[in-house]
Amino acid sequence: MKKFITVVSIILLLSIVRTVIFPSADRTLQASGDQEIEFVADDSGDDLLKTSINGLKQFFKFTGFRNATAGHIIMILVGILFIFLAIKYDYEPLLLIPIGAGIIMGNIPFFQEGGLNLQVGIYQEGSVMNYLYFGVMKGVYPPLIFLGIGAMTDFSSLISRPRLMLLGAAAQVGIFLTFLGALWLGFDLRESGAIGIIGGADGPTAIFLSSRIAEHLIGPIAIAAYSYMALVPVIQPPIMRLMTTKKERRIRMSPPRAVSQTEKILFPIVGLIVTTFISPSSLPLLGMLFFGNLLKESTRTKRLAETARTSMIDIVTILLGLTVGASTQADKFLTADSLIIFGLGALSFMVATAGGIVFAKVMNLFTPESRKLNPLIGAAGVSAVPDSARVVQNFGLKEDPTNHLLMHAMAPNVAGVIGSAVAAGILLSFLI
Amino acid sequence: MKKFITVVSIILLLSIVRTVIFPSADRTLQASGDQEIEFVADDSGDDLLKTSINGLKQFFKFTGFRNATAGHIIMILVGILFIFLAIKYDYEPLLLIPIGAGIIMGNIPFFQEGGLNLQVGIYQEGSVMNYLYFGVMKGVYPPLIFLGIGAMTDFSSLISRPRLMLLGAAAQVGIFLTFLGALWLGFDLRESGAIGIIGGADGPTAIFLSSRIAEHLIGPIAIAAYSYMALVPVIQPPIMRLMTTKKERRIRMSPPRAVSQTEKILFPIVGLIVTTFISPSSLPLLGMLFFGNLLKESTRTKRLAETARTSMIDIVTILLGLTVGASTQADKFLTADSLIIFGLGALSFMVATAGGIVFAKVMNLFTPESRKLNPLIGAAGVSAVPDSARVVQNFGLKEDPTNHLLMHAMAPNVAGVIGSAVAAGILLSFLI
Amino acid sequence: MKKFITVVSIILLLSIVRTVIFPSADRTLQASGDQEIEFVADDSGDDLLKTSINGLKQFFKFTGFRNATAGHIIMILVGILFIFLAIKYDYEPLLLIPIGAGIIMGNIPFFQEGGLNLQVGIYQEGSVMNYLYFGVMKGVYPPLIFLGIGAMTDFSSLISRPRLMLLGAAAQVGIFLTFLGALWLGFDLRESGAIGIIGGADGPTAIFLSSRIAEHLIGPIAIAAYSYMALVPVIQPPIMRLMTTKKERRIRMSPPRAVSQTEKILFPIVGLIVTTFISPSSLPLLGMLFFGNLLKESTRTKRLAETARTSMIDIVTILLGLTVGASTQADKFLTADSLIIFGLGALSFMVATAGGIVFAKVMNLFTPESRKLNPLIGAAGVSAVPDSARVVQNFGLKEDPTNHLLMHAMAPNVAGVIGSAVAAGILLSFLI
Amino acid sequence: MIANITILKSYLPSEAIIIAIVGYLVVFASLVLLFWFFSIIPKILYYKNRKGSKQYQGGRNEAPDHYLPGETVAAISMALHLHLSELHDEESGVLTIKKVSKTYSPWSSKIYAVRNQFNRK
Amino acid sequence: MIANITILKSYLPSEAIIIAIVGYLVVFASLVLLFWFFSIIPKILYYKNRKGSKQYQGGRNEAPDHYLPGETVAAISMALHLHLSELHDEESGVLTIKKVSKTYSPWSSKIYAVRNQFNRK
Amino acid sequence: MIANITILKSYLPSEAIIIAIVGYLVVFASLVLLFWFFSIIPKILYYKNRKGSKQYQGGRNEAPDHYLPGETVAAISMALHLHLSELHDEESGVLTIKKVSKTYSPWSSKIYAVRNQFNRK
Ligand code: NA
Ligand code: NA
Ligand code: NA
Repeated sequence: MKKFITVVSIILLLSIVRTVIFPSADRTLQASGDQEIEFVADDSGDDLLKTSINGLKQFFKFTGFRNATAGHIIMILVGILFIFLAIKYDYEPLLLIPIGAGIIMGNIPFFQEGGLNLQVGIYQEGSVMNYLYFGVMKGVYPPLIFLGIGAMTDFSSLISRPRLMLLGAAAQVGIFLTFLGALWLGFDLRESGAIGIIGGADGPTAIFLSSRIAEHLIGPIAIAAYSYMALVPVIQPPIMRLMTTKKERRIRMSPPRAVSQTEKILFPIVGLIVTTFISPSSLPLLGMLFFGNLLKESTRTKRLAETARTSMIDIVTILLGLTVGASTQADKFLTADSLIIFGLGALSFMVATAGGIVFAKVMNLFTPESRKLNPLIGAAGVSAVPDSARVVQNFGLKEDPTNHLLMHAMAPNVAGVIGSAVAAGILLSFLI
Repeated sequence: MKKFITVVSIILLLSIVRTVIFPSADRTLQASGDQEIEFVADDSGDDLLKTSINGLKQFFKFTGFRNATAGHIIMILVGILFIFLAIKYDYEPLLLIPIGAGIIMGNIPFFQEGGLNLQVGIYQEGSVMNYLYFGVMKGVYPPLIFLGIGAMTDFSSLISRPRLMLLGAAAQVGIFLTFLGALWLGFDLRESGAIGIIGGADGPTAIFLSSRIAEHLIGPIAIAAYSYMALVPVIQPPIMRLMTTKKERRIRMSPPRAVSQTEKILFPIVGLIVTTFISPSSLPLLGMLFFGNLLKESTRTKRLAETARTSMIDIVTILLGLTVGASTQADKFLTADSLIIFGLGALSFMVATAGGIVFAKVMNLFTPESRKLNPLIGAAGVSAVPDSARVVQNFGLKEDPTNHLLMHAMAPNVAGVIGSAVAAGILLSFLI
Repeated sequence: MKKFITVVSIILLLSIVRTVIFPSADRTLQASGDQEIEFVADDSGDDLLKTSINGLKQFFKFTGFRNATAGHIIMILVGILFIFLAIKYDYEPLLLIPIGAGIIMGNIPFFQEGGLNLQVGIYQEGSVMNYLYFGVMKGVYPPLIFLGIGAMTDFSSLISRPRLMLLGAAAQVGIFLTFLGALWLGFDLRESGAIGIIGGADGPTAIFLSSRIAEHLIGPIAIAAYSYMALVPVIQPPIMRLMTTKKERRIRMSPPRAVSQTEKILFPIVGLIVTTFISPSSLPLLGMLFFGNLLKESTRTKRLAETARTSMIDIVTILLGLTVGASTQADKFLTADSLIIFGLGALSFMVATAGGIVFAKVMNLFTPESRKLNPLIGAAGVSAVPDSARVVQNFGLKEDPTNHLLMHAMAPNVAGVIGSAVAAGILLSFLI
Repeated sequence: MIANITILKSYLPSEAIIIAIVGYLVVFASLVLLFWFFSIIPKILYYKNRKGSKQYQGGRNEAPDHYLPGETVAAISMALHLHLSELHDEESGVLTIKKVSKTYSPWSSKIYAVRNQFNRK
Repeated sequence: MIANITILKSYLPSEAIIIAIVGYLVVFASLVLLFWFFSIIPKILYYKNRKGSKQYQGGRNEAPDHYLPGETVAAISMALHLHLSELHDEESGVLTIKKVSKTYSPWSSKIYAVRNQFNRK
Repeated sequence: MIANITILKSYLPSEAIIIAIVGYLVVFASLVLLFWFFSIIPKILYYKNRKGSKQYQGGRNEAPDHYLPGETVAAISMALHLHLSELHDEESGVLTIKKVSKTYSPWSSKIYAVRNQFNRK
């Protein structure tokens, strides 16, 4: 009862306030006069029901039901498919789920006729998605992800047998052949460079390069890169079978040597200086990768490394995946170019796989019997860490259930990350 | 002694440097000549003490003691009150303590006469608070908070008995009646829309909507929303007593059914599509809410969900609370409008509570005896998660110490969040 | 085999696409026509090898090998030295490792002739480092670091014996004498103020002040401040020996009293209001410091305090250290000014140490025998938390292995942080 | 309601009233649609499951075996909740315990300070 | 000091000297004010407590029961501190132990790599 | 490769072909350089160690004592890996276990909801 009195008193008070402070209440009408609510044209009709229906009609104009096109529906289904694949088959769920949700969010249809900016779409200035997309467009998220990757990667497999690095270089042939292929199909030089990097099998690198030289293609390139990275277990095995003999697949490799902490600390410092002296444009990616690794290996900054590889990379992954997904807004994404990019992407993954395997076989020609490489591990040179190393391991086990290639495959696998970042830097310095 | 020599040598070295590099030392005087330090007007007096006193006077001009007004003092006391309530009574401390500290920080008086910008105040360009406030003004923080809320909310209570969702819709009547009330009191259409959303009992939604349609009212609207959310245990019980009979309050509800993981995964996907097709302008809020929930329920992205609901939401909460608090700078905040907004806010919480209860009673008219609702849970439809569900539980226990309503109240409680986000979207599309 | 067919079909499909969608393939040539790739001038020569060599030459122009200067090499060695000191001697590794890595990254030589912007360097618009450096230039990172420091600092040593605060004030004499010294050496007023703050022995404060009044000196000032903070165990002991008698160094201090939780909660609130009323310009630093401490001591917001002192401060520390390091790009950093700043910095640390000790001795003149201070703890007033308190402890133990000064030294140590932030505020209000 | 509206109309622009009515209806519409979907979805899933292997359903939903009457669980949950709300949250509970175990002497807080501050900045 | 200033004055603009003097005084002023507040606050609180229930004070401050002489605690704390500073910080201590337990073979680091990298990106 | 290039040349601008060739060479160059460095570094370190105290090396590298043949370790690591990949990752493994222990009743998920939501915003 006490509260009832409170309610009444508040109302009374407000009424007094109203008459005292705003003697003429028409401030409202004036203020609203210059706003663009037009559905009261038949206010004179004075029929509230009729006007309400007009209001509903006006409202309906804004709904997704009215503004949806076939493109929106297709893309939403694609988003659901991504989420389904990630949950059902565990294909790179940390990426496909944010991207899938982003695709759905980016394809909710909204009213944008006559240039009206409701600040909903990712390409509309002032929208929240647009602010978050900033980190993609300016290439800020990928280096931060590399920082986290550096802080979680153990490079000792590489350090213990440095010649396996070359496999990570060889597989980057996919990048350059795809670059030429894209040119041949009619893309211009910059677009072709960005499309080529799909063959690097490294999402952040692809996003970084395309944000610099072909901003309008970030969406399809990123989606293609991540899709094929998720599909590595489907794409690689047939190529591996085609390119190797049974005998080669059964080659056993000797265990690597121990690596001291001093070497582990030297690796990021030397690696940073060597690779970025050769390709300074790779600095944002490789600098961050090696810096993250230094945080990890220095043993003095464990808390920074821990944060870099947990909350920091998680936050950036969420924002990157979501906005890359949302950048596939149907009217910008569903073009012939996107389809061609997807075709080229598939080819480039195959070429890269083959390139790694062939190079391993070539290296074997110059290697004594005891140190022969199992050419399967060349396939891990595409990067797509760590999926392609896992594919190699499983494929190897099928031939010989006691021959574990996982450890050997990790070396070209991480070298592939460095290789494609160097490649991105070179393309950048030629094409920017 | 060794160090003493070092000191002396450094000084000598610096002296040499000085004469070698700056042959004429008047660089200083020139450089400082164009700076606006005026307290040396009586330098000719040559009395260092006198000039020092002038310097102190000049300094005093900048202190808070000189620039304080009654408004500043009042607001600082309000900030202390917020902190006191949060610590003493545990009223939403995660919000009230940052907001309270923000109020104090935003009301430290500083010198700003003649347009001098010391980059201290939240409304001064270039100040740190101004940069952090950006996320409020552009509506970026609220969606990030919704992401975290999605990643910590379990919607199974809703999924298991979807009809309870309607209670979350009913309680939004507070929004629309407050909208009309604000108009009637003389606010213009956009201001009224932003004030109305206080009735949604959801802080981030209120901030998001006001940042879009009534930026100048963010402060009072946010403070009102959060204050009343903290005061829900005080505001709701009298209304609940007034609107229900003893018999109604004792109604026992049957336990909900089990919910499968598949349904839990489908909920955010279907929820996202359905609600944003109806109201695309709610996308920033609801998209993030359901995306966060998908991260949680997919079971494949636990680490992302974990980060979203811990460090990510914590960081945003700190920045949001602090800057919303600081936005109450006395000269912008202490206006008649703010007082009216507080009055309207109190009313809207009461109306919303009543709306939820009445609708539950209406639903009971069409429900068989065995599935009758306890109308108290309608009060939880205002959102203010989870306080209003707790209020319902405690109130129910007073009537019947064995009747636990908490689980039942969670459903309208989370539905109320969805409902007010939809309402915000509709107001946005009509009023932007 | 199945996959081989896939490859072939994709290629065929792409070929068809090409002829259908781009009937004339010269789109490529046109598009690339306006790009600035000039190494094909002798395309007519038609010798692929020769052109390739030209390409390599062109590429070489971009490498670090071609663009390196002595300055770059020196700075990279300095970066390596920082990392070495941090790892080998554990000198402030959380700062020196990010800064060292940043110095290396900031001094990778890149091509920037003719104003070409490859978006690599920290001073090039659009580069990732430039975006991350924004938080330094605008002074946003330091307050966030203070937030984390507040959330991890226990002020009870100060609360229990408030008179020790005065030692934290006394040591700030280093700031003001360095300010005068810098002026005398020919820097202008603002530059001198920023250089003076090195004597505050507090990295974030130094960066904050210089970002406001001498942006072009952020690099050397920050590096000097952090270097000497790391070298406190080397700089302070000789001064301490010089300024105290054996008898003084053996003074035992009585244990402090217990501090209640209420006092701990009141401290940040009172501290915030008192210090910022005196010096409103210190608000960004001291407001955040005390806000963080309130989050910690309120006992209601443990999760916010936890995030502020772990992931939040870690993320900011990584970004701050890295970009401050990178701001030492050789051509901007290696100047006579930087050298003088380093000289002045060393002096200011010595003066500050002496100032604290002398003031402790002065206080002893007015103190009864039983409450005499050990003047060594005055040295901890420079801040450099907690290293200088540790130095005091170790130095004290050498004189008397049972006399533990650590707890007593913590009080002037944290007071020194407050003192230098106040000093920064005052300089800011006079010099902005 | 209608009466209300008539009174208000003299003061309020009719577009505002329409916004309010349409808005409220649409909020309902969206939650009704969700209600409708989630009334149907379990039926579809259940139908699918019935057609599929019985074991699958069992795997998903072991509830029947360990079923506890809702009232009992509610009581348990309430007890839990009261217990938890006393501690504010799990985390702060842990921290409180730590804190208590540390305040055994006037000096203790400084030990804590030292431990914390040695990691500082 | 005064002599110093006289010497400096020939080189320095007097506003700079005033800034330095005023600045130093104000730094003192702010910490003196804080000192003064926190000399008074415990008296107020103690007065209030003495008037209030004796039990309250007890609850707040169990120190007397478990009181340890400051010297003892200082020694304990120093031991703790030296122990901790050897491990750098708690966390890194834990990680060091983990690392040691992992380097039992030339391959071990790669096991770690695998475990880490399978969560990658 | 040369044949390929000839065919492509009719369609492709020669600068593109050069970019591709130079690019690929440079990627190799950078990894060859790294390879070369890390072939040499262990020799330098080993040389230094041999000249230094024997104990130092022992301290760094206890491997010989606990040496396990690589094959064995690989098998162990694979078992570990398969085990881990089943659980997705350590963390999610933990959470899965928690989840299972919580779904004993139709109500359980809501207990979880309550616990989580009481900390909300
Ligand atoms: Na790669
Ligand atoms: Na609501
Ligand atoms: Na200081």
